[in-house]
Parts: sequence; C-alpha cells; structure tokens
Amino acid sequence: MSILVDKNTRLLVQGITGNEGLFHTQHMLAYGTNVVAGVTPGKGGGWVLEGKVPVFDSVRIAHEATGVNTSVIFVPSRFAADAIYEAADTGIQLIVCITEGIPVQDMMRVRNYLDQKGIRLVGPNCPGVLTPGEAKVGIIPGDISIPGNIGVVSRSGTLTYEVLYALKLVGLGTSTCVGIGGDPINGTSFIDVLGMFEADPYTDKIILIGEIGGTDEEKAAEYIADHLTKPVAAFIAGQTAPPGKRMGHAGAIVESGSGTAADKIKALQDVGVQVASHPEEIAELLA
Amino acid sequence: MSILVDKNTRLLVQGITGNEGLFHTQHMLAYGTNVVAGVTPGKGGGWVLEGKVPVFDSVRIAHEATGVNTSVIFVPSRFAADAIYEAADTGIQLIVCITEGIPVQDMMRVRNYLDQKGIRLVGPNCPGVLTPGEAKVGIIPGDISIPGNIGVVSRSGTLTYEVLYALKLVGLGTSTCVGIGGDPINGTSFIDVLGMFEADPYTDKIILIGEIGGTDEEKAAEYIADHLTKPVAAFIAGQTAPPGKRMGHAGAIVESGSGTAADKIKALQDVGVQVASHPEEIAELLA
Amino acid sequence: MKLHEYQSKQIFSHYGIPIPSGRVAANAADAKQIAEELGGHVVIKSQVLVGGRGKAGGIRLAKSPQEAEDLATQILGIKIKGLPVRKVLVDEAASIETEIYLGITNDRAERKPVMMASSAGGVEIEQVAKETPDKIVKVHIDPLLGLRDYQARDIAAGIDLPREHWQTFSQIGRGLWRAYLRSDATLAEINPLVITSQNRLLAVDGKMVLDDNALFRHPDLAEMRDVDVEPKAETEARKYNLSFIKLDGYIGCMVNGAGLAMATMDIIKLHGGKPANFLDIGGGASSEKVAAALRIILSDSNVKAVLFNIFGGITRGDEVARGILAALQEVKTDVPMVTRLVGTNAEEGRQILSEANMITAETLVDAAKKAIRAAQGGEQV
Amino acid sequence: MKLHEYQSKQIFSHYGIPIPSGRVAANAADAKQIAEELGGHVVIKSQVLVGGRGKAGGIRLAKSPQEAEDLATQILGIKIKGLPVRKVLVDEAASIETEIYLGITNDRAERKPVMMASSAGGVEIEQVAKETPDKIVKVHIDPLLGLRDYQARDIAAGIDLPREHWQTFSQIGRGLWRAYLRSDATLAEINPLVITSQNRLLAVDGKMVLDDNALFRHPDLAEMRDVDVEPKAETEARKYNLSFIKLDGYIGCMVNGAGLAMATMDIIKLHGGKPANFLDIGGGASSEKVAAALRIILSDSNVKAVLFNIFGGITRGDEVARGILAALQEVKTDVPMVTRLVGTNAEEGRQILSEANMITAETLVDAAKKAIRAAQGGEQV
Repeated sequence: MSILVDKNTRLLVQGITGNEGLFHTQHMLAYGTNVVAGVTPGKGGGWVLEGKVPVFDSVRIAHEATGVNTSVIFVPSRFAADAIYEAADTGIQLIVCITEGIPVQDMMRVRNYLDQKGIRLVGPNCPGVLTPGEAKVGIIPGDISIPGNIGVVSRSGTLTYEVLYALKLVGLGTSTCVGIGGDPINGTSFIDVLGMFEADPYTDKIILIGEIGGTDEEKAAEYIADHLTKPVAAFIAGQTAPPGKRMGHAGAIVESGSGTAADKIKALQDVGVQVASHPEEIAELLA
Repeated sequence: MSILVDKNTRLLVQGITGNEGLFHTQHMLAYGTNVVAGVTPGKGGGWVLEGKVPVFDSVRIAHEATGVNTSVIFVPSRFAADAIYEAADTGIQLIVCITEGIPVQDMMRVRNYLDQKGIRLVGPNCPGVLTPGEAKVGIIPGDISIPGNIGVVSRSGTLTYEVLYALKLVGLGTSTCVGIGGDPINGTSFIDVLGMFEADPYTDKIILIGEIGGTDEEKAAEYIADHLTKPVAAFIAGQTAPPGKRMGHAGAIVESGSGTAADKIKALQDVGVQVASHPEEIAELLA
Repeated sequence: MKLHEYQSKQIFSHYGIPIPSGRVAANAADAKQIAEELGGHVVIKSQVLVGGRGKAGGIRLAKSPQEAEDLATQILGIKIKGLPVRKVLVDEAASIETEIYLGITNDRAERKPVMMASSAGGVEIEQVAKETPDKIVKVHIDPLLGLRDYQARDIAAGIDLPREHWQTFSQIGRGLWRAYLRSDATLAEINPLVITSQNRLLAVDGKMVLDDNALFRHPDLAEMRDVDVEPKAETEARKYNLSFIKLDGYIGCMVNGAGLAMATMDIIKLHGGKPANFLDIGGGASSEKVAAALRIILSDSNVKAVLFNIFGGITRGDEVARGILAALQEVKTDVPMVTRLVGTNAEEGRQILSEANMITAETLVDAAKKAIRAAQGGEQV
Repeated sequence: MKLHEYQSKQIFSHYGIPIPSGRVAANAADAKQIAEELGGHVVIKSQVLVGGRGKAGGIRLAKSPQEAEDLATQILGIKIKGLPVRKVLVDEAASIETEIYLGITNDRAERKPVMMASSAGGVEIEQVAKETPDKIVKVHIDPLLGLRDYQARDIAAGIDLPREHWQTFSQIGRGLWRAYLRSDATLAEINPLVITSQNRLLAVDGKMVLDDNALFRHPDLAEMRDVDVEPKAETEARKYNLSFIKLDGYIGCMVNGAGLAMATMDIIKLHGGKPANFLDIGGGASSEKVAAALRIILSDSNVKAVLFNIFGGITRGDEVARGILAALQEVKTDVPMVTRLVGTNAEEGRQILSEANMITAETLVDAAKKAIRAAQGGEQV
C-alpha cells in the first residue's frame, strides 16, 4: 500500500527501448514491479527482455491493449514534454518523469496543462517512487531500503539513497520514498507528498530532504505547522553553495539572496522540525 | 428574473467611449439597465453621459471600485479577444460580446480558456441579451418586446427583432431573449440556453431561431428530445443560400454539404418542433 | 479568402514542407522558360480557385519545354467552371508511388482545430468522408497548446504510413500546423502529399483558406487576394463594407442584418420568385451606403425588381427612408422598388417612401409577393 | 547562459524593442570609428557578465570620437569584479528623463512567468525589492496563453507611466515577452527602459539569461556563449558533461549526484575544511569521466586533497572503484585521495581501493575528517 505506487500499479515505460529505459525496466521487473507495457514510437509490435514486456508505438495503443495506470518516462529531454502530454491525454493519472534537462518553459506549460486536467506528475529530473516490497517506479536502487513506516520525500537522488541506506543499516524501513526531482518547475511539491503521508496509515514518521533554491521547503514548513500530526525530520543540502550558481540540479540555485539553506533550515526548525546537520544523522533523529 | 440578466445585473461596458459603446450605453441606461461602470484604457478617471457612468482604465479597477458582475463588450474586433480575457481574469462571470469580426482562431483560444475557468460568454457577433422590463445588455431595441413567458434564443440580430416585434404585435411577451451570435465559434450554444429556459420558472414556451452553418441546431434538436418539456417553435434562415458562401455571418456557411437549412429543419421537425416557413409565422405557431 | 495552389505551396515551403521545384507563369513563353530550367519534364497546372481542374483539362504533363509551352497555351485559353485560367504553375514532375491527404481545418462543434489524414489522397476529402469514412483519421488540436508531436505520429500510424516516413511526416504535420496557425487559416491542406519513387515525401498540391477577419494582422497575405476571380460586384461591395453575394435570380434584395437577409431570400423563393443576391447593409443605413448597395444590385442586368426589407431598431425607420430617397436621387433607375419598413418609426418611414415612387408593404410575405409581381411587370406602382 | 548587454539588446531589437544605435568594439580604434559614425556623443560600456559596471568605472560618457577612443582604451584595460573587459559597446548617448525597470523571469512558486516593472529603474530590481517593494508591479503570465495586452497596460498604469506612453510600452512589453518566449530565456530584463528628453521610450540597458537545457533548439543563440568569462575548468567540465563549479577552498570533491555533492561540501565545511569545488559526475562512472574530472580538480593548484564520495546504487561499487583506479593510472599525482564508497558492492570496492594507495572511509563524517587531515599534511595514507 502506502502512497502513489504499490502492487496495483500497472506500469508503462515510455522510452523502453533506449539504454536507460531498458536497463531500468529490467531492474523494476526484477524488483517485482508490474511492468505491463513499453512505448517507443516506430518500434511497436516488438518485445523486450526476452518477451517479458510488449512494446507499442503509442501510449494510446499501449493503454488500450494493456490497461496501464501509471507511466514512467525515460525519453530524452527534448522529447520528454511531448511524452508527458501523450500520457496525460491518454488519461494516465500518475506520470513519473525521470528525464533530466527538460527546458523550464516546457515544464511551465506542462505543469499548467496537467493542473487543468488534475493529473499527477512526479518529477522530472527525479529518481522516481519506491514502495519497498511492492513496487519500484524509476531508478531508486531496490536493495538499499526495506519496508517500514517512514515516508521519505526528497528533491535529490543519491543523497536520498544515502538516507534510505542509513535507515536500513539501523533497521528502519520505508513506507514510500518519493523523489520529487531537482528541477525548478516540477509536478509534485513537498506539500503534496506531505499531505499524502499524513493521510497514509502505513506512514508514521516523515523525512524531508531539501536543498537550496526556490521556497518549496519554506512552504513545506508552513504546511507542516498547519496540517501535520506525524513527526518530521529534515536535511537541507547546499549550506556552502555560492549564490548565483546552479549546483548540478537546475533548481538548486540561490537567487537574489532567496532560496538559501539557512532560510530553509530556520523555517523548518521554527515549526519544530528536527534538522540534521549531515545526512547520516537523520537516521539517528528518527531512531 | 428570467435568465442571465435582470434587475441584479451590475453592468460594465468595455469600450464605453467608442461610438457604438457610448450610443448603446445611453440606450441601455434609458431602458433602466443598471450600468455601473465603463472601461476605456487611457481614459480612466472621466465620466460619460453627463456624469451617469464613471470610466476606468481597466476592468480590474472598475471591478474593485464598483463591483460589476456582468460585462458587455463593444471594443473593435482586433482588441476584443483581449477584452474578453481581461473580463474573465478579473472574475466576471457573465461576458456579453457584441463585437463582430473577431478572428476565429482567437475565439477558439478564448472559448477553450473560458471553459477551463467556467465563465459564460454570450456572443461574439451577437445583439446581446434582453429581459424585457428588467435589463437590456447589448443592442436589442428595448421597445420591440414586452415582458412575457416566451424565451427566445437566436443566432441572428434583426431577424430576431422581427420575431420579438411580431410577438408583441399579437400581445405576446418575452421572458428573456438571448442572441448567441452568428460566429462559427461562440461562447454559448443553443443547448446552453435551452437548458436555462427549461429551468426558468418564468419561461413557458421557447422560440429558437437558427440559420445555415455548423450543427448547433441539430444538437439542439437532440437536446430538446432528451431534456425539454416546454414547447419549442423554430425558424431556420438560409434555405436558398448557395453552398460555400458565407452569408454575412462568419458562421453562416454550408460546407461540404453539411449545415444546410433542410438538415436542420428536418432534425427539429423529427423531434416534434414546429418549424415556421417564415419568421412572422412563428408568432402564430405559439399563439 | 482562398489562396491559389502556388500561393499555398509558397507558404508551406516557408514552414519547411517539401514542395516540388516550380514557378508560376502568366504566359506560355514563361512556362517554356521555367520548364527548361526544371529539365523539361514538368506538370502544367491551371491556377483557378475551384476543384476539378484535372477533369477539366487544367492539369497536364509535359515531357519537354516545347510541349510545356504548347500545353500552357491551351490551358491559358480555357475556362474551368466558368473561371478563366490566367496563370499556370509549372512544377517539376514527380513520380508518385502513394498519395496521402493531410489537412487542418476548424471543427466548429468541438471548437478546436482538427488535423485529418487519409491514405486515400488525391481525392477530395469530402468524397472520402462520404464513401470510405473509416479511411479518415482525425486528431483534435488543443488551441492553447498546439499540435503535439505524438499526435502527428498517431496520425502516421493511423493511415498505416510506413515507419521510415514517420519522422518526416511529423515534421510536415508540424509545418502545416504552423502554416495554419501563423496565417490564421481556416483550412490548410496538402492533397496529395505523395511518396515519390525516390521514397521522399512531397506536397504536390495544396490549398489554403484564410480568415478574412484576421487579415489585418497579415498584410503580406492580404495582398495575395486575387480579385480577378470573384464577381466584380463582390469586390465593389467589400470596398463599402457591404456583405454581398451574387445569385442567379432576378429580385434584388437590400436588407439590414444577415439572418433577415437570408430569411428575405427564402421567402421570395417560397412564393415562387428568385433572389438575385444576398446583401446585408448592416447597422445604420447612410444614404451613401444605400446608394452604393443599390448601384451594385442594379449592375446586374437580370434584376427586374428590388426589395428593401429594413427592420428599424436602434436605427429609426424615418431615417432609413430618407437614406433610401437620397440614394435614389443619386442612382437613377426605372427598376421597380418595393419597400418594407418595420419597427421604430416605421409608419413615418412608410409615409416618406410612399410619397416617392415606391411600392410599400407591411409584412414580409406581402413584400415578397409585391416584388415578384413587380418583377413580372404586373405592377409598376 | 548569460548574454552580454549588446547581445541581449540585439535580440530585443529583433523583437521590435527600440534600442540606441550602437555597435560593439574589441579595441579603441574601432570604438573611435563607431563614435564618429554616431556623431561623437556616445557612451562606452564595458561588456562583462557582472553587475556594478558603472561604479567600477566600466561605463563612461564621451563627447567626441577622440574621447571615445581614450575612454575605450582605459576601459579595455581594467578588470571588473575580477573579469577582464574584452569588449565595449559604443552606444549613441541618450538624454534620459525617466528610468523604468521592465523584466520577465520565472516565478518558481507560481510555476508561471512573471513580468515585473518599477518606476525606480536603473537600480537592480533585487535592491528595489528590498528597499521599496511597493514600487514593484508584478503580473503573472499564463504560459499557455502568453502575455495579454491588458496585462501590459495594467503594468503601465501600475507604475504611473504617463498615458501617452501606454501604447508604446505595451508594444515593448509584447516584444520582451516574445524575446523571452522564443529565446527560451529564464530572465529578460530592460533596465533601464528610459523616457528620453525627446519623449521616446528606449531600452538603454538589457540583460538576458537563457535556459541551458533549451539551447538545443536555438543553435544561433548557443553560439553567443562567451567562454572567455568563465573559469577554464568549467568550460572543460561542460565538454565531459560534468557539472562543475569552482570554489575557493582546498579540498577537491568528486561525488555522484548533485544533492550528495552539496551535502559533501557542507560536511567538509562543518568539520572545519573548505571545499575547492562542486562536482557531480552523474550516473555511471566510467574511467574516462573520472579521469577527466580528476584532471579538472587537480588543475586547481589550491587543491591539497581529493575526496571521492560515491553511493553505489544501480552502479556497483566495485565498478566505480575500478574506474577510479584506471583514472589514477592516467592522471599521475601525489595529492592525497580519500574515498568513501557506500551501497551496492561497496565492500568489494573498498577492498580494491585500499590495495591502491588510497585512504578509505566508511561514513561521510569520517571521510570529511580524513580529507581535512590529509590536506593539512597530517596523513598521507
């Protein structure tokens, strides 16, 4: 159970025949995720991974043939916005976009379009969603986390893996881990996921992993104060980041003095969130 | 009471200082319509019609200052789409656009935008809405109709006046007359108005005045069969119109054999609507 | 406003759609010259704004510059559906393997542009729609978002286009969308879009119709209007902002309002007459406008009577009557005139007109009957 | 990617925004020549990608071509915030009555572009935002619909622009929106937009920042990149698709993942060290990529130790370890290396590395401490 993805997920992989798509489809299948179809335009009619997953020319055909309900996108950045529209127009209600480097104006249009339709996008530029023991949608390594009662939401990739792994090492498990992605405009915010975790009976504690740039963490702090009853611990990366520089993630930038780690940490601490001074400490805070 | 406009209408006139706008504002005021504000960008701060109506620079300012709830638009066609967006973005829930000649691609964008926001547009290229004895929003002459129980909905202007006047001559009155306009893409369809009349306790009978082009009348016929209990009489103009030519109205054109008067008349007759052979006959059909 | 094939294809080319090499010629010598430049093997295509050019002998293949000249001479001498051919397009001949239809138009019912394609290209889409509707693939385009790439691919798959062509087809689809969008077209179609024996996609024939209401933002396109091909009277009417369409009857009509104008034509027909035109003089009715309209109506020698049908609304009937009288001072004629004035100040208006040499009527039916009788010479006053 | 003033203004001009006459010059003789063409009264503006040019003496007025040459010579010799001036823009001098700010940027929180204006132009908008926030007018733009004319007028009214300028201001607003949209900008600002003493609106200074991720669709704009102004190491890193930012510390960092890379820098700082760089080597970790990254890190002579922090996820730890070893074969160095490998096959990876001459660590804290100690010469293995 938990949130977003689980045993009922019927997954479509957009861009399944690309290097990334194929590699991670293999890992998702190995984890037990119910990958039912893939799409690569022009390659419909074939199968991949020794006949395990059929490939279709379009999301519409894949949807009609297999009844997918979730899509994960691995297509290159210049085609990714189109892939999101295709999934959305076909009526897929949950879209997870792994692709990094989508132009930000494309994402503003995509996000405004999806909001009108009420369709949930996770990402882009994210590691995806993992519900340990049930489904892995994206690229989070499956073996670094065990089932448990801690919900994890993060803007980062490997930093999140650190935390999942640190939790596992002390015997703590995860209900669902959601990577919301490092882009300035994304589909799902901290607040969205915090709300889901609060409502989820399988989640008892929450970890939030933020970083510099934007004000999503500050908004999350407000939301925590107003709506959350479950304990939250956090870590914010980028205390030493210089202003005006993008730290790898397109969204990780301190602009005009706003979006600093110090501001975010203060906002979270002000509402009673424990903020770890380094990622490994989070496990201790929740232990 | 009746539909769309009444004593509670607080009307804004967009393009109030233009020839058309000013002339018709005078007539609307003379009729007793509650015209509370006008907008002409760059002329804010003045008054028109001997201090009867204040002029503002923008809809937002007019709305804040006077609490308008309905707007009627008289601005030239190249600025009309922008005027609709301005009214819609300010949160005005009923917009009546008189302007003729708005590019059809503009109207497709406008209509799709308004549908997302749930805002009602009547027109463009329409004579407006008249609820006799209560409010006149647009250019329908006030003295050709008396209050009564007949709802009139039409794609035409003067042809509608003919019908209102013919009704008046035999002592029949109108609940509300709605000119939905002669453009191929408009804000309000026959179906929308038929539904309102069916729900309106002040309307007992309905007149529908259609013309060649499109399939709005055919859809209205289906809707009448499925949803209407009140009697409907109709007239369809353009039986002698040659194919492929726009008959004055941008939307009045028989294309690829579709949109003919014969098709529309048959569709209406098939669902029991009495169709007059000439406009003056309608009054007799409902008498 | 309809564009000629050569104009439409120029626009297509601007948006990256591949078209054959070629140029337009107004005389046979030029056609020969162009054919020489193109290597001799060309197609000569009459540029007239009607369909069925092929059947009418308006499209011919030439194997040499000399043959091109001869054929151009022939084609420039014919009329197609009554329209004289004044220009021919000389295009490099393509060897065609497959013909596809691809077009964008406005879907009124859905209030969105719709892209349509069919593997039965080279035939008018209306005919395909009637005979084999399942061969047409349709995709609606979100007017705020524009055509998406995946939609173009869906269409390619829908018409069973070989996969090797999907990418080029998508580019052509995108180009057509941009041509449609940026020209404010109401129709942009490539018919046929062919696959050549060299396995290339090529827009061999094209058609665009532009939104007259949007021409103000396309002065370059507005200049493309070919006024030679429309009745002189319609060109003249546009000058005065009158909405006029010539018909083949004998009762001239002058009406305020498009719907009422159509209803007036209908009622003339209902009573056995034939309208000579559609004419909406719009709001107001200044004597200049009425005079211009009257001149245009009377320029048609078939017209045996004129029916004025005016609903006085905001415009008062007596004013309109005076406008008509002033116009009659200017335009001398002995064609009988029937006037029906209704609405505001109609009584005063009728008074004014009856003092002039005009037949007046009260109802529309009455007016139609009187006009028909007058046209037949039965009643001069 | 930041554009120079002269590049930004070229783009503005393309979209119909009025800019002063002027050209860019790389030497004083050209500056003199341009000043002559412009009539002598010009402004010489250093083209460097930082703010505060005026205060640094990088913007000067010249009253004659000779003065222009002299000033250009001076300005082309200075550095502004560490950046050498390699080009000057020579613009016709405008007599300025009023200075306005007008800009478009992305509002992350609203997920929409936002147009901002202020009557306090000529000052950085951040400063206005801090000191007199009520002087800033903001309007959000629907990304699917684009800037509406009424919004531009609302802004003009909001900053109390005299009405006579509203129409031109709206045109400039529309032009700026199109420049922003069609260049895939993340920032497009005119500062100041001035009203001249001839009562004309003129974009006297401008700035654009483009979205690096969108440059693939703007090859013409991509060519505008001025690689002279960024640290050589960053140019080099871009070649290998490495995300690298030079800092002023002494511990080089090589990490997979941007968040983890930041966290690594943070923890070095937390324990009293100073990171020399941010570096994300991304997924995988081929020996070529690791080698390139290592060369880039070591090209900074301040670097006294290197910390590898790798989380083995899909990429296995032993593979990464071999990549590092192979890279070390290529790049000979005696700078001490600390490696922390966690996750999948980390144990095997650590084994491989400890056999080489590397310091290994288990936790991030441990790694940071060891790297700091190594940098201070306290521990070589």
